[in-house]
Amino acid sequence: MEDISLQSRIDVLSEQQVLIQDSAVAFIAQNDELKKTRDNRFVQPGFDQQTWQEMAELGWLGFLIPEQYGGIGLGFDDLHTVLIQLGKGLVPAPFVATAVLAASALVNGDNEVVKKDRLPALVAGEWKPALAWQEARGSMSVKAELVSVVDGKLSGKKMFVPDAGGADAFIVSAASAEGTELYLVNKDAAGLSIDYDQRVDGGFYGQLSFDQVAVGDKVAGVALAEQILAAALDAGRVAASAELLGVMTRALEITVDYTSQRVQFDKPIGSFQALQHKMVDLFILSEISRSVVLQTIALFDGEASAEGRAAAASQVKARCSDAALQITKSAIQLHGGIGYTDEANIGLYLKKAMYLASWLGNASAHRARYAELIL
Amino acid sequence: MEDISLQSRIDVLSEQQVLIQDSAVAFIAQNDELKKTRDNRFVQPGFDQQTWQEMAELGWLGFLIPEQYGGIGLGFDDLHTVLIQLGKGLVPAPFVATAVLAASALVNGDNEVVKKDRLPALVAGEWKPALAWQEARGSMSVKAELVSVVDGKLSGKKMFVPDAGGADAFIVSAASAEGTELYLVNKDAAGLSIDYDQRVDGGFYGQLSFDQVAVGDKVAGVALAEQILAAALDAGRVAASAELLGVMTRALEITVDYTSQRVQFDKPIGSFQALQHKMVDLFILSEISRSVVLQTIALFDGEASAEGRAAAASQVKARCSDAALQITKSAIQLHGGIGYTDEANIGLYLKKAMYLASWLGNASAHRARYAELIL
Amino acid sequence: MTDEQVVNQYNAMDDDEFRTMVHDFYVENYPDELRFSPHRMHWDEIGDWYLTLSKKGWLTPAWPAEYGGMGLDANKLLIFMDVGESYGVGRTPDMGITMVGPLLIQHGSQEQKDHYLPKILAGEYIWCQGYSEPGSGSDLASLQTSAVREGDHYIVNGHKTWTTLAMDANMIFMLVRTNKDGKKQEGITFLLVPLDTPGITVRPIINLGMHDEFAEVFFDDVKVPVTSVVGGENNGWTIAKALLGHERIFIGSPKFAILAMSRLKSMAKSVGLFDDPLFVERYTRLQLDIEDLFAAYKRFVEVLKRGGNIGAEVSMLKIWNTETQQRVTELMMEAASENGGIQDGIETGDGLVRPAGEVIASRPTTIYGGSNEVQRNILAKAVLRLPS
Amino acid sequence: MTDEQVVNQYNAMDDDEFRTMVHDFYVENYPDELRFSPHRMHWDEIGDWYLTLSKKGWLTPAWPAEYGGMGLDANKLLIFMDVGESYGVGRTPDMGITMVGPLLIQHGSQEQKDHYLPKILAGEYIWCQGYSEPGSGSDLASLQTSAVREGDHYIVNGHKTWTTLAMDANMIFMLVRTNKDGKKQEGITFLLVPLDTPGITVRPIINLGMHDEFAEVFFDDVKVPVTSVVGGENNGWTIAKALLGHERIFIGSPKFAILAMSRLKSMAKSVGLFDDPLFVERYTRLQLDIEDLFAAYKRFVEVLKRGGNIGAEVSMLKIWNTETQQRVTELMMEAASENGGIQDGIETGDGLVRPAGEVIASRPTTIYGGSNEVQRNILAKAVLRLPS
Repeated sequence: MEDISLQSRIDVLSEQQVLIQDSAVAFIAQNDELKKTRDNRFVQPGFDQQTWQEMAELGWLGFLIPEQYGGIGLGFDDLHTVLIQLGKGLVPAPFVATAVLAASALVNGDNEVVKKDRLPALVAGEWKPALAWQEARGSMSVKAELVSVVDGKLSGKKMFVPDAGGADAFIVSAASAEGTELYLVNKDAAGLSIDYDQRVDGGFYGQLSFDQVAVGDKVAGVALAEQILAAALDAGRVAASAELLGVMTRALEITVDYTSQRVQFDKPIGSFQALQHKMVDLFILSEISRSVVLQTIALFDGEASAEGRAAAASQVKARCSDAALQITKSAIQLHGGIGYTDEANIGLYLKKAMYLASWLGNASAHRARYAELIL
Repeated sequence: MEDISLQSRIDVLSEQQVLIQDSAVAFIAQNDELKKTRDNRFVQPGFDQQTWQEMAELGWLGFLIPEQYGGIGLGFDDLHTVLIQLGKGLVPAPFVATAVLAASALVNGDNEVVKKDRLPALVAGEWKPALAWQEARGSMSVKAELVSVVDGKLSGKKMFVPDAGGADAFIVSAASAEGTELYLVNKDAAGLSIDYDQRVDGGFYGQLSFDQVAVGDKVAGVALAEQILAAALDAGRVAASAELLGVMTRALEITVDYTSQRVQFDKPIGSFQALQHKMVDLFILSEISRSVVLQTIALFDGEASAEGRAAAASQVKARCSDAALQITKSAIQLHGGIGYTDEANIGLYLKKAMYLASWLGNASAHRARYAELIL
Repeated sequence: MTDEQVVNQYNAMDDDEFRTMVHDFYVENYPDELRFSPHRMHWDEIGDWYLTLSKKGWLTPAWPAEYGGMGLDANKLLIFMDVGESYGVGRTPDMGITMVGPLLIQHGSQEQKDHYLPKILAGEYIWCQGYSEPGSGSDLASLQTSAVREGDHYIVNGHKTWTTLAMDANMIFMLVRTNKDGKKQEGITFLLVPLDTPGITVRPIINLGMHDEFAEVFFDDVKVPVTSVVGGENNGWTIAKALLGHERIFIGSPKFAILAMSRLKSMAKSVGLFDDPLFVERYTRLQLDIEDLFAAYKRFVEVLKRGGNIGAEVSMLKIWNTETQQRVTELMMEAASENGGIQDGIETGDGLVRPAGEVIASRPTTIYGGSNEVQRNILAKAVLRLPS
Repeated sequence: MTDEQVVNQYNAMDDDEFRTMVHDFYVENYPDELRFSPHRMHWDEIGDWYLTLSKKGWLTPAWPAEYGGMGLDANKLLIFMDVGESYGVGRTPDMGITMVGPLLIQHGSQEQKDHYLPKILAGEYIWCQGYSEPGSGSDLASLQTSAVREGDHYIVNGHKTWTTLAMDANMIFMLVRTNKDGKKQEGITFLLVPLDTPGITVRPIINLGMHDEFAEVFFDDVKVPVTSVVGGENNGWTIAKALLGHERIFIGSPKFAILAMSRLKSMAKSVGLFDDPLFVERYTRLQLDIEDLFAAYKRFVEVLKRGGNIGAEVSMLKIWNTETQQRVTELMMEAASENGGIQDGIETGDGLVRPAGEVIASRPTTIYGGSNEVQRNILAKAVLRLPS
């Protein structure tokens, strides 16, 4: 499939970025017919353990983890090239959930013992934590309210924990008498039960119910917990945006390709001006999105304030969520009837976009948050 | 210019409607090159006295006035065919302001002496009243607050009185100790001064300042004044919508005509699919608008409640304001450079749409009002 | 009573009385669990209801009474449909009712009428439509499935697709190519074929909503008697276009948009969205898009009530209707936050609302029945008369 | 100091220091009453400022120092432009500066450089552009104005239009047809012509904003020496396309949208619109459209900073920029209620805002410089490589 993005025309990648991108391109080529994506749909845990191991071997799980904890300590600058490819390849793996969200929360915590003990296992792909923070649909609050911790016992519910079925442990935010704290809880802890919501892309969200569950290690106390959560979530939003960029880019490539081949009225339908202009508008959306992703990762790799990061994360998540939905929906339309079949791959891109766009705050929510932060 | 509306394809007009429409078509044919429209632009009073007399002779000024007061007492059913043509022809005349808004307020008043005395003069084109009700930009309130009447003297300001320069008298809403009342005030009354805002279409709004102005006849007391105003304004909104329908319909006709003739890249530009689809979307907007206008005039000629009328008036004004702006703006774009010259007539349609769309509540305001009434 | 008397009875009824009668029948007889089905139902789900309607004589409201229909006038027909939609009555495998029947009544031979119409009314023949092919979607006239005459039979070979509910049907009405020379529209023939004829294979297609609503139908040397032709050899395109007339007003009805809006309203009420001014604004905008469409729809219906014909201009309803429906589902998804990405729905006082499912289910409405792009081409040419 | 030293000085300056220097100069020298002019100003309004810049040596920030320019690098050039836009500095009749100068530096003969460049720098030659014709807008290459060789001269006949500020110019650079055979792009020549040459008539065109910003220019047997050709006979199309490169990034700068947004913000503050959640939502959406455009713009600017070339893909900036600007003005109009229909403006703490005027003034941005429809054709072909 031809790369129609402007990357090769106007961007300059570092040698290291090229190397990482090449390995990511080779990696998703294994899933070229999206066989892995299809095989893991609607089947717990919704992703591919073998793929996870391969990603660990490529070192990707340690991108955001400092070397002292077994990671490679690179920035979004390098990571985003992988995320884009994961989006393009619809790779079924809880990469953002584990290697970004959970990793970020752990790295920024102040429990050195936990970090020394657990992070190397995460990097090696042997241990998958997931962040359990959300307490209501549509909420972006990092203040724990509905899950409380009293005498070392957790009670309450967490929602929308992605790929919980494959997680080994959860990092749970809980309200103590002093405020929000973060604890590790093993998946098999007594009193913890999990219900699953099937996602449209074939994966699962977990709903965690805590009934007097004994907490494990403390990841962060009240002094840090909320700011750690906020930073992790914003990093996750940027990562999800980069993945969405990959989703929309490939969806557009597939569509340009298809309309260039598909003949109706004795001409390839991609030669009809109305369809061309439509695809141009989608292309512009994708490149606007790419520009914001590039700007945002630079900001996240730099010294911006927490508030600056929050605004930037909302900016990029709003744009990429909107653009990915618009592009994948239009891609179905441009495919015609075949686009509405499960056999055609293009529908899988729509569904991945629907999941990622609505996770961690959708476009409307992030525009509202941006307005609150900036206006 | 070919009629591309669906009227001849799917609607059935009564014999009377056909007669009235034919006379309106003949009437605006006199203004075919829009010479009258151009001659009256930016020159007080912004319209054409001779045209007004001709309209009076055709009986149009008495459409909404019962026979006992010299009118012909027909309904919107007949009137709207005239309004559409006035919009198509960009006829410079305060038809809606005088023959709908002011006429409606007077007819519904309870001062028989005023009605017997003044309405025949209005019908004859000899006397032009205008309704002075609005006290703030964007307001749709019929409760007078900023203009008060104390001991028979008016004080305060009214805004956005259309074509005030050509009016002979004003029907002014004023707050007495008991509530809102309606009074006649002659234009030359001592203490009344008028400032003018030039409208984009070349007409004028008046801003009326009352400094201890002695009131003339009372048109309605507190028992009736607000409901009379509300009814008059809603009738005015429907009438303005029908005029907007004429504006958008002709703008689209001109554009279809132009793009069918204009050759670029060796083909008429109207043959390019992207432009065709654009014009189809504009056409749909115009026919959706026409459908709502037809539905609304039937409702206004019937027995609907005041609240039902208000909702219907907001529905039609919201649609026609939006559609007229969208169509006339796109018409400029479809004309290319020539569309941005004052010489081309298409720009006059945009400007008329801008005036009518923003008068008596624009689309946003009416959607909000509709929501309040219906949800 | 004679058939005509029954007809007179329905059409003579007061509108409200008629509405109540229909509604009461639905309440008594339509299974609760099938109300507002999110997918097109199969025979094993909706077949009983088909037979219930058949028994009641309400299967074919638009057919003339002389052929066993209810013979409703346009006004009563609208009420009949409206009540069904409001109550959430599911669509039956109705191609025999809405398409084959009216077609045969107009173009069929006496033998064809005598044979097929009673079997449709009895629920004995269930039909599917064999028009589209993998290479012929928007450009339907380019279809390639061939029928070669051999004595009293045609030998049919080819591949149809997007055949709705073919797995539930036992009959197919189809377009085949009987002449490869000349204008492509002029070599097409309309055939009626039993699906159990040797050489026919049906393969279900799973759609984006993960339902097997469509199928492919393969024809491998299928022997079809020449008596199966409707309207004469090589006249199939004319016949198919005549059928379009029946479909047009159906496809222009705002019901899809209205249905989606009622789901959105249920969700909004239960989740408390009407307290959010931004939601209210978007909701109102869509509500007005639908109200205004309804005004346009009624204008077209007036034509039918007068006994007039509706032409290409009705495409405007399809475009507005389907695109509004999609916008409604998109607002539903956006307002549902994370639930916009999951299969399951939000429980409301008025049943489950599935935002993601609605977004997906609304996709094909802008594609089928002539994609909205093709509809715009038609309007540009036939109504605006723009140059080509 | 030598020219190069001055250049080194500017480019070596700290960004903030440079920004302050430029800003201070504007504050001291740019007339207050000309800030944020709603229309393109004529020479009698903005001419003095042109000469002030000329005297300061700041007229031609992008020209190399060896030709008398400021020789700013891409980064400093952006700051220079940004400061001007933020302060509301009006555009001068700058066609000589932005188009003719760079063109001559690249393609002109030594004699042409020696003759024209100093006169541009001195404000002696003011230029206008003679490209479009009544029959050649989007399809520029179809131009018909002819230049027929007679000895050492061409005899030029024809009719140019959309010639911005021709009434203020004394020179025109233009495209003429010198060969009617073969591909239409291949018979075009680029000429430099004094407007006082006998046979030239300028007729102002009143635009929708009621300003005489454009003009038509008529050529009636106008005698032009062959030395006026730039780049050789029949090479005009190549030359014009090279110029496009200079124009492209200019037209892609988000300045129009940013300027419109700042007017909207002033109005919103003064009228209290930020208390309305619906307004805030629309405002935020537009603000993000602009922020995101700015991110894209900077990505393109990086290319220039690296010394790279920008190709057809830059059309995306023009499309997004101009259509966003129009949406901003439309929100301005809608939020202004009745003021959306009057000429005059709303007084804000930050000057008059004219919603209706802004709506009208933003119309041509999607038309000129290649309409947005043409830009989309270009992107479809050159970037997406869709079939034709």
